[in-house]
Amino acid sequence: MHREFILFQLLRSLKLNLKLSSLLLSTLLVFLPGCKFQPGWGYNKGYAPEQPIPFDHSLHVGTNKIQCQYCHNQVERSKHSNIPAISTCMNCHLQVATDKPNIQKLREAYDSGGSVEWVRVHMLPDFVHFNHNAHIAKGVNCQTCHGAIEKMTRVEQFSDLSMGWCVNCHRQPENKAPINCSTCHY
Amino acid sequence: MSEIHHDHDLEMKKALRPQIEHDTKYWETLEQLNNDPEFAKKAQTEFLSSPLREGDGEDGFARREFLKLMGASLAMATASCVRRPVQKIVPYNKMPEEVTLGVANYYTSAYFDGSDGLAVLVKTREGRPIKIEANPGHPFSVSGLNIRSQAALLNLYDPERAQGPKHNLFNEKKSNSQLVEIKWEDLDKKVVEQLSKGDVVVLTGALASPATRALVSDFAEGFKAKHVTWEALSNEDVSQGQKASYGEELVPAFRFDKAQMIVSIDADFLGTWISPTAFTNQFAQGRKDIKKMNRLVSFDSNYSLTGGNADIRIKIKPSQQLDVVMGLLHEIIISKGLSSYASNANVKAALAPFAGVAKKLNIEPELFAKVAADLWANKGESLVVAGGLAAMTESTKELQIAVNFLNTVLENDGKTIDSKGGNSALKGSYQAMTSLIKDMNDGKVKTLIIHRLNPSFVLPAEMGFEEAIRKVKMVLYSGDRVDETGSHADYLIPDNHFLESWNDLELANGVYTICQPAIRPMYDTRSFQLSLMTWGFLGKAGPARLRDYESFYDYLRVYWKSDIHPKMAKGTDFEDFWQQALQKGYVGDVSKASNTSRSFKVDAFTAIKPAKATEGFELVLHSTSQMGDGSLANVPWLHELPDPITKVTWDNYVSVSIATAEKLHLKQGSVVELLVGKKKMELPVYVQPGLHDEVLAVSVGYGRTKAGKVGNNVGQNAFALMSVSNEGKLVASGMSATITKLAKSYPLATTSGHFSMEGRQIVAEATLKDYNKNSKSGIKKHEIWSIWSGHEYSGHKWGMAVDLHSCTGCSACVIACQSENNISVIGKKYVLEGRIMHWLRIDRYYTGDPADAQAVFQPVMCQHCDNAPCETVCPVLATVHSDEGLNDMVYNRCVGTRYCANNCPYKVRRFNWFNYAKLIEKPMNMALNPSVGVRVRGVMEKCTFCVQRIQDAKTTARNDKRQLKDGDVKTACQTACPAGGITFGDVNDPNSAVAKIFKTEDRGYALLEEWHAKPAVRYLSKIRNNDKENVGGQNGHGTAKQGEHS
Amino acid sequence: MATQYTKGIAGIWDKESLILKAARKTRETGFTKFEAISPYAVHGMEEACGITRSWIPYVTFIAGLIGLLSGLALTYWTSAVDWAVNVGGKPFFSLPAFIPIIFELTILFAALSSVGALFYACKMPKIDPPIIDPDLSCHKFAIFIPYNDVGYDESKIEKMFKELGALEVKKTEY
Amino acid sequence: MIKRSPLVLGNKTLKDVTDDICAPVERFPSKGWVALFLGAKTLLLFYICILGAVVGIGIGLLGVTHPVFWGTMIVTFVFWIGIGHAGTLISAVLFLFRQKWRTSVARTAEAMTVFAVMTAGLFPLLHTGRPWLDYWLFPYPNQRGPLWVNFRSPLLWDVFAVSTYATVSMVFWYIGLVPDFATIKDRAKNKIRKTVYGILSLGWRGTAKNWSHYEMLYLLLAGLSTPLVLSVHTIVSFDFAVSNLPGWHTTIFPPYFVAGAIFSGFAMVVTLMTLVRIGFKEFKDYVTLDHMEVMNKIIMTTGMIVGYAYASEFFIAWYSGNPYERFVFANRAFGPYGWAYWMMVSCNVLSPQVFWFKKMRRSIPVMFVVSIFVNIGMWFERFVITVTSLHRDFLPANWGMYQWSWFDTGVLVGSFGMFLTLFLLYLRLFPAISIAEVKPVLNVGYEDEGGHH
Repeated sequence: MHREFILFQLLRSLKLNLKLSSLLLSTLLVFLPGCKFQPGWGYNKGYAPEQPIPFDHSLHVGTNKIQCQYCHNQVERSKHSNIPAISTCMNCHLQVATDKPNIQKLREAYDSGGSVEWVRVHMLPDFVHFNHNAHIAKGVNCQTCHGAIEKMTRVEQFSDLSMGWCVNCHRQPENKAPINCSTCHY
Repeated sequence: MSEIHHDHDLEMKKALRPQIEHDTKYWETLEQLNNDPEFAKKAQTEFLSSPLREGDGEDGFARREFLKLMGASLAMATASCVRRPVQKIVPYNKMPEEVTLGVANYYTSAYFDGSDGLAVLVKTREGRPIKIEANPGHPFSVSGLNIRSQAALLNLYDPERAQGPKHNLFNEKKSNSQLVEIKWEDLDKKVVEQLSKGDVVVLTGALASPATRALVSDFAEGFKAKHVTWEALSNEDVSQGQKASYGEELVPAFRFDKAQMIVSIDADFLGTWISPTAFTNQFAQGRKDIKKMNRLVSFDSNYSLTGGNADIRIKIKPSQQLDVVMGLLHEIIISKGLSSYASNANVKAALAPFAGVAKKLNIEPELFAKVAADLWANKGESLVVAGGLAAMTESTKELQIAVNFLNTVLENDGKTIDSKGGNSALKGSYQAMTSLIKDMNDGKVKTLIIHRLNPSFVLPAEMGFEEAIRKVKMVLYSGDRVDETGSHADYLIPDNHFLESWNDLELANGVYTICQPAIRPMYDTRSFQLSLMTWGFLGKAGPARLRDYESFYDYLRVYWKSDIHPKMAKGTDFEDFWQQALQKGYVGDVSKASNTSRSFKVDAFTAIKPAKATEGFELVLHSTSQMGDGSLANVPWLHELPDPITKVTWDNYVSVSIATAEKLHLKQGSVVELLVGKKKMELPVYVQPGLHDEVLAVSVGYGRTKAGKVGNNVGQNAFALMSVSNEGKLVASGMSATITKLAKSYPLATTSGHFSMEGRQIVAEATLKDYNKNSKSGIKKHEIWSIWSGHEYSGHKWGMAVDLHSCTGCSACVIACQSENNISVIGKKYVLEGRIMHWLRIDRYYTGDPADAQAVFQPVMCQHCDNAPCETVCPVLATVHSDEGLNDMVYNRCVGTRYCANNCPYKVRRFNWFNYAKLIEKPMNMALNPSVGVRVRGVMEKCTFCVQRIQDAKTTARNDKRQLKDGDVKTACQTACPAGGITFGDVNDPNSAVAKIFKTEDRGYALLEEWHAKPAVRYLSKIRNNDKENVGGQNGHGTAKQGEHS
Repeated sequence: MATQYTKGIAGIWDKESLILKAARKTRETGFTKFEAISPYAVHGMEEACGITRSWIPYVTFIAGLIGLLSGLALTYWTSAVDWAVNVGGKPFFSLPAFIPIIFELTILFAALSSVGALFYACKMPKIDPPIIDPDLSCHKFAIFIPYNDVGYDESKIEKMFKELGALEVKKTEY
Repeated sequence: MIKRSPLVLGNKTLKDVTDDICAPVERFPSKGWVALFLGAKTLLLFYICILGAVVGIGIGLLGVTHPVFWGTMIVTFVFWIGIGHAGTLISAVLFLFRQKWRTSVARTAEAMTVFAVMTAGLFPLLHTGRPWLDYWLFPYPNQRGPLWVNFRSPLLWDVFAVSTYATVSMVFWYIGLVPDFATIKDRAKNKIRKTVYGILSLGWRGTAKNWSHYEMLYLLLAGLSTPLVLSVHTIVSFDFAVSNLPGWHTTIFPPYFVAGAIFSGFAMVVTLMTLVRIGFKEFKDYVTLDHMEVMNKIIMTTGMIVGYAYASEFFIAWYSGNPYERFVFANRAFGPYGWAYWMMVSCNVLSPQVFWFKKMRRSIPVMFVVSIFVNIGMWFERFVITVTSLHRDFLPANWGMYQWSWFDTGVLVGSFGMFLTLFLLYLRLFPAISIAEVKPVLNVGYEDEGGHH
């Protein structure tokens, strides 16, 4: 009797172990090859941090139909898409909506010669050299990578910005894009 | 009360000052902002070319730090967010017009180190200079750069630069040092007070800036000051020789490009003498057309870069320099009876004792006669030069007179020597320094203003500078740190870096170059010029233009308007002229016309007496192209750059010949005691092939004690070995010396393990005679076949050609590469372990008899092999081939197995054994190129053919809506090469320069071709113009022996 | 759990020659489900018990084949199909270079599958199954006849075992 | 028919065999064992510290440098992998050749294999610049495209070969252990022991059907291990042979490496067996002087094969006419690392020659000393191959030296700590001689039939 009890215990623990280990294994199989092998910088699809001034793209782009390049004006010339200078905001907001507290905050920064500390949404590690200019020149829409910015009240990361995501677009024959390592890594 | 009054006065004065119209495109406003205290305060929060933040004021430069803003350095505020590190982006308040994030701006400027000058472009990214580039097309420095002009970038970011004015609270005897900070206002007040007491001396180096020269003379006029010019590495011997020979005290322009036959007696014109960069360019031009190439004969007492590149190098010792020139004259005038002087009895009498010089000097008489005959045969197209530290012997004046006479005999004066075209700035004088010291000792100097000179370091003890300077009431030091001399100064007046100030330079007579600032002064510094102007203003002294402007920029423009514009472009609009000058970086041209020859004072020549023959060792001091006079000793790039000849880093040493080493049982790294007169110095030994057996050569510029963390106590200060002769002349060479072996050793960090090519075809070399017979001479071709056709490259296919015939080994490319590609400096310990990081290295081999070794140089970078052996063995695909023929190295994929490096036949791969990037001290990180990743520990790195430049060029072409064309992509090494030895481009473009070389150049060969890695680099064989045949070709290096079966 | 094991009767011997004889006799008597237990692989036991040749080699062969094919597929697909990269100017499908991988995968699959097959065949692993006598893994031998075998008769079997020189005969569970 | 000398001395019964072999597992450890174990464990801790420093600070702590990018770690890796060959060879190849004498040494040789492979396997993982990214060497699906691995790289072959070898040899060893674990379980008096060994024995009961499958599997595994063991060192030799470095790029490497591996492996078996015989007196009857003599014969034979390979390399270098190749070999013998070369030759080729004499072959002290020499020599062989080929290759301007540091010594010595710790634990916890395999050959040499044949 006693022995059977031990046996039973053993078997139970074995079953438990099996369950646990199969759980562990499936976790490994499902998640490890995916995102969790990477350090925390990437794959933050859906990241939408709160900004110091709740700039509303849906209002500016969606409703008011301001062109992207009006503010991100260097994107055609440079590999970087610049965050507009405060003076760009002030082009309109010296007149428009001057009574709103956030605009007043902006105005304050402008007048004092300061700036706004935006929280960065899209971030690539420094060993990736993404070139906005090249993609714009090829006729890639902003929305292709950044999603329906015109509908976002708060900007969120639309694509996972993983290497696979880049490469899967680059390797489509119709895109005629290079997939050399040195296209991005140098 | 008086202060308030003073301030008020200042304000009033400012209001009354004439307004200068400023154009907005360039940088002039910055200087202005900087110099106006109120403006400067505002500028704390608004710097034109970089985004600023409030509260960053205390961190003087961090705000300009691109990396922080663009997220490259990941200065992360991790906060509580587990998901990802939060980064903040801070946009500009107002976007400066000229700044596009991620796109570099170039500003024209120029560099002058007291002797060598060249026009440069300063590459800036987001408002910080990241690289010094060549300004091609400049009439004087046609292309390329030298080592130190590029390294000066790091000097800008030197963490140990003086960051504000300082006052030294001296005791009575000025023997202590107690530095305190001081406000500019207080300093200026004290200074002006003292200046008004008279007896002012301004001690500067060679001033190549015409505006500064004018300003100093305005100042001198205002304060009755004396201007003394001195340089550690002066060209006084040349100008004094010219004075004695022709009556004109000047340094003429030497035209190596016009010379077919060049004889150099210890004048290292390719490395250190006068303008080595421009000379290298000229010299290479004279060799480009191989059939008509020039010939360089070098009589070398140190193994100099010029000697290494000579077609015929003849080793001598310093005391024989005069003998060589007189011997050549004897050959021409007496033995052959040539020239109009052959009938001059006095000349003959003076030459008589020099019969049989060749034998005496142990030179093959036929060879010596041939040199003389060649000189005569190329009459008017030959050039004889002598000079430099190695020629600063007791008879240096005689040597110069003899050389001048030889040039006159050869009718070179006015042809290859242009007395009018030289750089009029080269006036540094030891004589002037000697009399200044005397004046100081006599109490005739009350105020001494020193601008960027370091006499305390350079001058030997017997000149008594250290004692003399203590007798000066007030010493003002306008330098960039409290160095050896600065520590004797009452006030340290930190000078701007040349990249922080406006300036102009006259590099050759009639060629004016403008230096634009590329960054606002990083610290509370003030340019030397502005200091003089401020004192002029406050002291109410000097002409109006000294007092009336609030920045040197204004002075400069006024000067150009009044002095240069009328001369260069009379009748045009000054603004247009100014704009053009800014854009091109220069105005004017070097004189191309031949001058008339000057009449030679034969008396000076006939007075020459033969020197006594000497026995035993003679000391040769020489400067090196990396260290120069030691003023940039705190720049790590310079220390880590292997010496072009010896390949030693981080040290100086005493070079001895192989026979001497054997005789005294010395090995590389044995420590000896060098005894010169009464001076002793312990130095490690370097065994130098091809050195004269009675020569001990030591380089100067090392052994700084107050340069900073990097430069302090690296090597020994060999300047201290200079001595003052009985006639009161300073002698740097030819002193008799002895060495004693000590029971110590001191490892020298060399980067080249082996002298010999071991009979392998590495540097293919042929003589001109061989080449004329067969243009493929010296190259062993291999039959190569493959069982597979290989991949096709349909688009671009990048390739490079390196002309070993042009390469002088000057190493400018190495520094260019280091600067462009963020290559780590690792320090002596690790270099000693063989871990130097340079992507581009210059291999130096010796050929021929070791006692008379000839050097060859070969720049080796990644060869971007089509069948790259490194790629095959990488397990993780971290190095693979791009469809443009590049051997891509993906740092972030690399796990560091190092198998690739093992399998690379060229060993061009470098490994990050430790986290070297962490050694970069702030603000040095600002010199990093943001287009190139900084490598972490444990990854392999190597030359990428400057892929970032390829990508940038593509972006530019795309923005211009055009195809990429030949010349759009220039690698860093290519732009830096003063000899134009590197060609880069698309091999698939049939019209590109590089494709033509690949297809048609007979001298082309691939390194280790038989290994069938199919490199994308072609080397072009070196041709030596030395009358020999079948040497260096099939037999000489045994190239035929190898590879036949492989 | 207990139901896994069957009741039956077992005889114990201490000589290799006796157990062989006993096994042969048991088989000749007509038992088919009996087990002969020995501390080591006794030569001739298979023949004595009428055990056919093990089927594991077939598993090995097929698993090896699968390993070979999957090695080939893995190398071909990743190097030449999914992302063909120019490595050292070599063909995308560099078969000679892939052979070591294919070979190793063949061996790995074959070996591990064979072990798996043994586990299946021997119904291993088992947690502490009942044993007839602890000395059976040392120096004794046994034959166990389960109750459900054809012609199972405890007394007859006991008698037969005694005649065959069994040291001990006991009813047990196995 | 030749009269065979007995494989097991002392006319043992089956019970004696079980008692003898289980004794070290069941009794309290001797003082000698404890002392050795503590020593080895200290060495292991030291090893962990050294490796921690190397991983934490940088691989540059070792002497690896430009141009000698591989050094102690790879040298010692090949050394241990080589040692790891004898076990599988004895258990698999000799099994296929029906060499009955193998039974008493096979288990320990296999254990040695497993531990040597474990010790070795750590090196390629840790010698990378960024060991925490080693998993990139496995072709797993990922979000980089997916970006696969380079199957053309010998290092990747290594990954597959070494991991397959480690797996299969461990399985092989374990399968052999299963019946013996059952024996220990059945003898156990203590509940914990019974449970632990019970789990380890996987419920083995030794029925005839099981034995039938078991023997078949053993044969299959032996059959699979034999090409595997040959392939592993072949592939390890490919790390060198597939490169294009003179001195590495040699077709003789696979057989030369395999022979060298057997050579060093047997030397290590002899070293360990002499020690085991001293430590566990009861094993003297199982591991007899005959066994040792046979192994010494193999050592001498393989030593001469290795010597032949050395000579042949030189001949081919000369005969090829390839100047780089010629230079490397001349440099090997007469260059700055000539001392290492001559150390290798004298240890590997000359010292085993004493085994021409039967007296020497059967002398425990002599064979112990020779086996140590062979181990030293074989380490130097790998050092010579790795370092002297790299330190002077194509472009003389790149020539350099290996920068041996204290960390190199630490890594080398420390690896013995790891190996010995594991081995000593094995001696205490596992039946060091295969009980189930010895029993059928008990009679060899005692009866006229020579066992059952």
